[in-house]
Formats: sequence, structure tokens, C-alpha cells
Amino acid sequence: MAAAKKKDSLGLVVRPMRRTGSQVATSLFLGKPNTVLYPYQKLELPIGYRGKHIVDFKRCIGCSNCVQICPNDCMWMEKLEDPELGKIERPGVDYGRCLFCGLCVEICPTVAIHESVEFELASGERSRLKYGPKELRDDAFAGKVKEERQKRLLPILDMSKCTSCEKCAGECPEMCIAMMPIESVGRTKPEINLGRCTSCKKCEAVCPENALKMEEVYESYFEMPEPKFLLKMCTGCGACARACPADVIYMIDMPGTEKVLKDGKKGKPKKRAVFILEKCVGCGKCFRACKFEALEWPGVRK
Amino acid sequence: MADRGKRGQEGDIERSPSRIDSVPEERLIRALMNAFPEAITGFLKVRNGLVRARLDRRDLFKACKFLREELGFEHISMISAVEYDDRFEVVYHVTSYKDKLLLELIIRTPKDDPSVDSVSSIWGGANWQEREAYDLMGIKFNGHPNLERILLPRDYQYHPLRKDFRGD
Amino acid sequence: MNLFEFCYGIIHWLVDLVNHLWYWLGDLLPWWFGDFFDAVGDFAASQGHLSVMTILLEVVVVVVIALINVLNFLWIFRKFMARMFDFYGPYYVGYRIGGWLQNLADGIKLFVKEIIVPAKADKMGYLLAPVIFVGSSILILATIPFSVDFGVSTNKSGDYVPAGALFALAAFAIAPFSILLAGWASNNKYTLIGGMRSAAQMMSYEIPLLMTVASVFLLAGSFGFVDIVNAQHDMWFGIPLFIGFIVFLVCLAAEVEIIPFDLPEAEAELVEGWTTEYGGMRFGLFYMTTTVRSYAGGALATALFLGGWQGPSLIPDEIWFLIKAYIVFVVFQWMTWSLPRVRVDQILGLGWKRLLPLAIINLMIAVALKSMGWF
Amino acid sequence: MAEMWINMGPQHPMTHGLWNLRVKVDGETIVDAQPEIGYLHRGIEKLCEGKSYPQIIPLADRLCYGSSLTWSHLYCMAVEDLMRVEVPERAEYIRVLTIEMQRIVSHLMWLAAYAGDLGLAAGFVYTMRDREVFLDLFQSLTGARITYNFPRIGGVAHDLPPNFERDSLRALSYFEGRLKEYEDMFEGSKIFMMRNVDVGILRKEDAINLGVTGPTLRASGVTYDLRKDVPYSVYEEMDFDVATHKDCDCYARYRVRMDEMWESCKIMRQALQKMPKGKWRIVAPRNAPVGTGLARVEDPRGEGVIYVVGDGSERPYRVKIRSPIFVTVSAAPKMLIGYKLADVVAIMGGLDMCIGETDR
Repeated sequence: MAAAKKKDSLGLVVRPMRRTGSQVATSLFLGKPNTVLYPYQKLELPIGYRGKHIVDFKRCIGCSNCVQICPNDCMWMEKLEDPELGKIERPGVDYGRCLFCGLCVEICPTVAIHESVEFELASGERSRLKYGPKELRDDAFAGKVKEERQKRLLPILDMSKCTSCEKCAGECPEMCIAMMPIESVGRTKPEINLGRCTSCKKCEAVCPENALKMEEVYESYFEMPEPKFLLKMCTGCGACARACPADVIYMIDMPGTEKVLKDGKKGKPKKRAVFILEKCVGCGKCFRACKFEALEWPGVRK
Repeated sequence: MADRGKRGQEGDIERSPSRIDSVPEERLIRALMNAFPEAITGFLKVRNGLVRARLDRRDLFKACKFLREELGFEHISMISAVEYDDRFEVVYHVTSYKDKLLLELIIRTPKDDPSVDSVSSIWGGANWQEREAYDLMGIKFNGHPNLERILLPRDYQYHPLRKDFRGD
Repeated sequence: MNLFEFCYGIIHWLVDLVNHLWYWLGDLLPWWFGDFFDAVGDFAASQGHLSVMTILLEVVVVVVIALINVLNFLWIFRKFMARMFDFYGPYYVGYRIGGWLQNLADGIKLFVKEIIVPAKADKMGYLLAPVIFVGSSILILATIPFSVDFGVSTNKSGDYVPAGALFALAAFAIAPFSILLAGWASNNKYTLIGGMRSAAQMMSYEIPLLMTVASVFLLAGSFGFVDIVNAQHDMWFGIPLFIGFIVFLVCLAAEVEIIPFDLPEAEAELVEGWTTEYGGMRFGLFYMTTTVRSYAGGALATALFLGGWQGPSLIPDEIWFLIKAYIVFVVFQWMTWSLPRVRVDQILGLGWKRLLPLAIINLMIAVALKSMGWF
Repeated sequence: MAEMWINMGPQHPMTHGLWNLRVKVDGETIVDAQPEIGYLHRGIEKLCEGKSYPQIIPLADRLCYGSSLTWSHLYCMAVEDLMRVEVPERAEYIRVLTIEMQRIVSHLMWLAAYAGDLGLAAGFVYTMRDREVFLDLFQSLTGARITYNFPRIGGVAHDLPPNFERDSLRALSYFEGRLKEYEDMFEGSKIFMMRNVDVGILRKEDAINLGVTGPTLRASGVTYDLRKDVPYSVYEEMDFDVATHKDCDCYARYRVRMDEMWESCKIMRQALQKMPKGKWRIVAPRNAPVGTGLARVEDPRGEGVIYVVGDGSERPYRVKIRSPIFVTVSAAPKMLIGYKLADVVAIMGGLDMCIGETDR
């Protein structure tokens, strides 16, 4: 305000030139210019800069959530054969379309994908901008990324070991474990209210079969959809359990459904799927794998 | 948003004697009810400073003139057109600089005749916004001085924000 | 030995060499043919012909040196601008000499670009305009001597181009015509407005410019550069004619079209003004010529107001002259980058309402000084 | 010279984007003007209908390259209004901090472009250089320099990095010193004042009638700032003044924006000081209820409004974006007619055009 509308003739030339002149003097005698000589000097980028993606193959479970959240459809899942990990699916990124928005990093349930400080991705050909999973692989994150998301210790059920003894529900001090009956199986399974769990590990200690184990789970900021199971349509084929990347689905025998064979013996009982939804990452692979419309996905029709 | 609302209500209780008249939202609703008893329906004070009302489309021009000249709504913030299954809605957000009020006027038009009166002679700022609504949604504004496409090419045939428009 | 003697020696030696062959050839031929050969050879060896050829050679030498100098200027211009804007400037091309070769690289790049003539342009005018612009600008360089010994002179005694300063100013004033021509011939509204602005602008600054220069002529009593510089032996004209010097610099800025007064190519409103339709090497020539004119402006200011090549004889006169011209040039650039552009009506107002009265006052001061007998 | 139409645009140094200003000139004087837009229409409103709520946030960033964070913040506010999500207080403070930083960045870019328009090359470079200070801060906070994708429905993406408070206070004190220098450099220059004072006058009643908002409205003497008058986020807790000016000309617009930068510095300091501890983000629902959400913010360029209609699914039914510049451009002929051709750059530059949000 003070400098407003000065009416002296110095303002014509001298005052503006004083400002730039002092800059020349500063730049020449007191220091270096503000810029860097790019190809030879580079600025140090902060950790957390959103550049090229890196994928930790060991953490990644191949759930394809990153592919689904991508606003530009620039990611895809590629089937791979890895000597260490076997048959896996891992994401690839097309940098010709990538926005570098970081939503894939945020939604990843296991924090397996991250954006690194590498930014020199330009290429003369569009096809070279497609980076497959092998080019993105980097199994050591330490020091390269900032892991901001909180981990929580949560009791995760291994349904194949559970005997429905209900000891965990009795032990839980927060009363957050409820035994819910599994329809037409005649058993119950513990369902854990994750919001109230304090990670006290008592349920893990009390479980006689080691079916409840404390696992570290990353907190998610996204509300993910959960599959809705229709028992009537289920044929027990197990396609969903094979498709599930997070081991959420267990196939369990339904007692009393055994077919009586010709020789009077009982055959194998029918199976049904049981969902341990505490672990579910909401990817929808089971829904897509099911051929008998036994799974419903909120808001999506096949 | 909600805590703003709380704050406002506490203030209201303090000056309870002439409570209705000192609350600008209530004053606005009253004035409109008196002037257009039949045309305006569905009043709702959404939150402090935002009033929603539905208006019959025949009375739009009169109501807007009333708003501008009598109630001091000097600024038209936004004109948006929304397509529903059975109708178009043209939503006017009108601001009063003095009372710090935002009035949301919702006008319904049928699907086969999407037209409302133009308010660009009342608010100059409505001119381009009406052109935009015409361009993208195909709402006709009767009495608009220059109702031409504004964002899309002049010879474009579709109104892309309609739900039956496909990108290809 | 001055430049004339040097060039005269070269020309004389060359003519002698050729004439030896020539006469020998003439001897072989029949008598009537040989007589013709003799006549031509005599003409070639005559004083008049040698003088003309010498002057042409001098012009070439001075212009070439001045153009090499322009590379320096461009480099200083870019480096200075870079430092003012807090970056490095040319750096990699000619790494060891501070990026000096960058301009050469740019020139080569411009050379290989396609030559495009707009379809609806007036071809004649479009092609002629750069020739006039570049030619007239380089003509200025030929008239300005670097020192008593180094400049285009007409005889051994160092009698330089008579009325050289006047000639330089006249050559300076041709450019707006070519700008108008280019603007009109390009068949583009921006270039047309640019050309018109150039003409309008010339009206406003040319008169005060010439009036300040007139005061210098008055004090020096001559139109020639050497006499003017010699007259400043005791005191630079810039000191008694301080007002005139300022007016001269402002008008010169308008003349060379740098930023407070670069209306004909006002980048923000007229894209590139009158050069909009010129691309490739033509644009490169314009770019170079603008720098040539800046240098010529600096040289004129040096010769007319800053004592020319006069200075302590620690360093040669030519270097003195160049240093002064460089300083004026740098001040010009400094002004360019720190000032906004004025509007077209404002430059007219400035020219007629401010500069012209100041120029008249300056002329009166000069008359007073002359009549007091101080100069 | 007879009257003639000149197309200033779509490719023109004055436009700062892609639009076309057709001016009819008589010699150098403008007798008529017609802005034409639509060259950068990307159909963002339609695109939004095909994307889920979180996916639109990076898209909202692309509305304006100059102040991208303001737009994603505005979009998140509108969706929060639709979903009835309460944002944690720390997130609100981080948002205020970042949008004020974004306002400074945006105004600095405007100042740079404005200086460049007027031919003041040094002003262009210096302001762009000092903008980098804030871009570096943004980079350490969000990981990107221009399109941050930082606000989220129900909070912000990251907490402040460890040294952010120290760095931003340092940046602010550096910048405030620079701002003084700019004022000295711009207003101390007589030619700058000659180009600005009494150019592009937009009277108060015209400004109100034509729906002009933001600094342009405040430069016409109307004291209306959504941050003060309809406080959103935590602006109620902040102590700041609304910058206004009565001159109605280009200089007034320049002055209002400079004052807003000072006020933004003030707000940033307060936000840093009052920053509470706690969560910075909550889990937002995936699907929005049926209904409408509306949010208005004071964009660096004016009043930005987003109106979201939800239909119960994970995608919005309709998103309507009100861009301040869209309306302000329609008022351009009022300001232009009667001035010189060279004033076009001063007047249009003074409006701080951003075509990304205008055409959407």
C-alpha cells in the first residue's frame, strides 16, 4: 500500500532497474543461479514424491484393487511365472496414460505398490511407456518410500483349523468376538468386530487349535464392497476360493448332504464357501470367478 | 457444515423476541410465500444460509424479478440442469450479497418440452450460463438474446450431458 | 598505418598481380586487342579505381569484424539476461568458453529450417523487406569507426566518411520503412498493426533524436565521427549535454525497438508483431539484426556522447570504443528486462510532450555553450 | 485504417490457454469484443458421471492447472455435503493451510503472467522463481508439484511431513520479504502504473450485474468474500481482512490480489499455529445417498461452486461445476470497449484467466 502511486521521476527507469541490478550482482558475486544444470545435476526429491511405481512382489497378493481404482485404466494385471513365488498376477502400468495420482498406492491392502522418486520416464515410442510388472519389481522398499499407513494387529481366523469351540468368544475382554452360525453346516465361526478389537492377543492364546492368529493388517481408508453369498446357488465348486487372493474363502463340508451311492455308502458331502470377511480386500475376484451366480456384488450385475 | 448450523441456532435463541424477522432465511421464505403463494412449494432451510425452494416454471421470470428487485438477490451463482428419468430440473443458485443467503430454486420441466424463461435480462451473469445449459443439456431459454452453443461446435447435433448420449 | 593504408596495400598488390598477367596476356594478342587490354589495365591501376576498391574492402573488413562482435553481443546479452533472471544461460555449447558457441549453434539450426512464404503474402514485398532491414542495419556498422586508424576512410590521411554520423542516422531511419513493408506484405493483421505502429512510433522519436544529435554537431562543428570524437578530447559531450544524452538514449531505445518501446513487435498483444509471418533463417536474421542495431545504437551513443575511443592509453583505442559500446548495450538490456512496455498512445505522448521540449532545451544549452565559446 | 475484426486467439500469447477473443478495432481503439470459449472443452462433467467418487478427485485437480488443490478441495466438500461426512478438525486445518498456499501459488502465477503480458520480463521470472518455494513445500507434502490429488472425501491424503511447519514458516518469511520487493518493483515502476491506472474500468453495478466474482468483484468495491461471509471449513477461526479496492481498474485488481497474498500468509501462519493433533482422515462411505450436495469456496479467481447429485450408487449422477472465470469472461466486453489494443493484455491478464476450468 505504501508504495502506491509514487509520483517521482525515479520510478520511470531507476527504481525498477535497481531491483534487477541487485539481482545480477547477487547472482554474479554472491552465489550461484537458482537453477540446476539438469542432466548433470539433479534436484533431490523428497520421499513420497509420486514418480514411477515400484511393486514389492512378496507383499503383493495380486488382488487387482489398484487396477480397479485407477481413474485412467492405465494398469493391468499380468500373469507371471516366478521361480520363487510360483504362478502369480502382478500389476503393470502404462505411463502413457498414468496420472500419477497415487490412488493405487492408497488403496493397496498390503502396501505393496508405491511410487518412487524416479521421474525420467519419457520415451520416443508410446509402446515403451508400458511398464510390465517385471520392470516395476523392487522387493526392497526400505528407505525409498514413506509408509504412512497404520498397521494393526488383528486376530485372523484360519477356518480349516477352527473347531467352533467358542473359547475365543468367552475370552475376549472387549466382547468383540461373536459366534455366528454357518448356515446348513451346523457349526459356528467367530466373527470379530474389528472396530472394537484392542489387539490384546488373548484370543490367540486361548485358541486350542491355533486357528486364530494375530496378523498385521494395514488400515484402509476406503470402504470396500463385500461379497454377498447365496447358499442356494452354491455348487461347492471352489472356484471362488481358488480365485481369492487374500485367503478369505474356505470350502467347508456340509454334513447331511452326502449323496447315498448305489452300494449304500455315503459319498462325499457337498461343500459350501465360508467367508472370513475380516481379511477381505474387496477386489471382487470371487464374484467374477463364480459361474453359478452364487455371489452378489453390491451395485454390479454380471 | 453441521457445526455452523449449530452456531447459528444458538444465536437465534438469544434474540428470540422478533426471532422470525431477524433470521434472513425465515424472512426470505415469508416474503416469497406472500408474493407467490401458489407457485413456490417445498421450502426447506437446508442449513444456515441455504434455502431450497421449488418453483413452477411459469412464474420463474416474475419470481426472479421479485428476488432481484425487492429482496436484493443481486448475484446468480450457478444455473445447472439435471436430467432425471421423467423430467429435467433447472437449478438456480441465487446469492444475496447483503443477507449472505443462497437460494436454491428448482424448476421442473417435462421431458418433451425442456424450456424455461430466460433470466439473462435480470442478471447479466446468467447469459452464458444459460447458453451452457442449452449447449450441454438442451434446455431452451425463452427470450434469451443469443441462445447459441458456447462450448461445443456450432454444428454439433447432440446435447452431451443427457443420459441417452453415448460418447461414440 | 590505418585501415585505409592496409587495405590499399592489399588492393594495390592484388591489382599489380592481376595486371602483370593482364599485360602479358595483352602482349600475346593482336595490337588492337592489346590496346584495349592496356586501357583496362591502366584503369584498374588508376588512383580512383584503387580508392573505390579499397573502400569496399574496408567496408567488408569492418562489417565482418562488427558481425563477429555481434556474436559477442548476443552472448553477453544472453548471459546477462540469465544472471538477471537467476539462471545459467548458454552453457553447454562451447563449454570451455562459457557457452559462447550457442549462438552459432542456434544460427545453424535456423539455417536448416524450411523457408515458408505465406500463400497470400505479397511475395515481392515479403522477400524485399528483410533485405532492406538487414542491409540498412549493416550499413550503419560500416560508417562507425572503431578508432582513428580503424574505420572506413577515403584516403591515407584518415579523412573519414564525410558526414558519417548523419549517414549512420539516415541508415538507422530506413528500418521503419522496411518494417512497414514487411507488415503490409505479410498479409496478416498483427503484422499490419505492427508495421503501422512502427511508422507512428518513428514520428514521435525521430525528431527529438535528430535534435539532440544536432546539438552534438553544433558543438563539434562537424558531421564526421572522427571530428566529433576529437572534439570530446577535453570533455565528453554527455556531461554538458546531459539532458540531451538522456533524450538520446530514450530515443535510441525506441529506434532499436527494445522493450519499453518495442511496440511494433509487442509480443503479448501482437504475437510477434511485424515478424509474425517470418520463420527460419529470416527470423534468425531479424533476431541478429536487432542485436546489430542495439550494438550500433551503443556505438553511436559512445561516439556522440561518451568520447568515442578516447581514454587512458593503457589499452588500445579500439578496445576502449568496444568497452564503452558494450556498457551502453548492457545498460540497454538492463533497462529492457526491468521495464514494462508502454502503450502506443503513451509513446506518442512521451515523444511529443516530454522528449521534444527536452531536446529543444538541450539544443539551447548547446547553442549557449557554443556562443560562450566553451567548445 | 478501417474497422477490422482481429482474432486474438486461440493461439495467442495473451490468452493463457486456449480461447479466442475477437476484437473489432478502429485503428488501435477497441470498438467491440466477443470472447469465444470452448476450445479446451474436455467434458469433465460427463466424465465424472462414469467414475466413482474417489476417482474424480484427480480429475477435479485438472480443472485448473493454476489452483488445482482448490478444485479438488471444493469437490471433496461437495461430496462430503452429499454424504454427510464430518471431516476431522486436523484435516480442516491442513486443508485451510494448503488452499491458502495454493492461493498464493495461483496469485504468483497470475502475477508472473501479468508481468509477462505487460512486457516486464524480470517480474515474470522472479515471481515464477519464488513460486517454486511453495511448490517445493507442496511436493514434500503431497508428492506432486502441480496436480496434487491431496484432499480426500473425509479428510486429506497425508499428514504433514515432519519438518513441514518449520519449512513453511521459513518459506513464508522468505516470501513476505519478496512480496515487499515485488510491490516496490511493480508499483515503483512508473510505466507499470501508466499501463494500469484507469484501464479496464468495471463499475460496481456492472460487476454485480454481470456476475463477476472474486478479486475482480472486490476490486470494483464490493466487499464479498465467501471465506468471511459464508465461512466454510475453519475460516471462522481465522483472523484476516477481505482485500477490497474502490478504483475498479486494472490497478485495483492487481492491488486486491497482492493484498490477498498478504492475507493468505497471515492465514497460513494462524493455521500452522492452531493446528490441532488427531486424525487427518476418516473412512468415507463408498456410495452416496440419494440427494444433492453443494459447496461453495472462494477460489483464487472467484466463486467456485460444485453441485453433486447422488443416486445411491458409487458414481455421481450429475456433477455441475461453476467456474468463476466462465462468468467473468462474459463480462470482458464491458471492460474492453473504448480502450486501446495494448490494453487488452492488461485487462484480460488482470482477470487471471484459466481456461481449464472455464471450458471444463
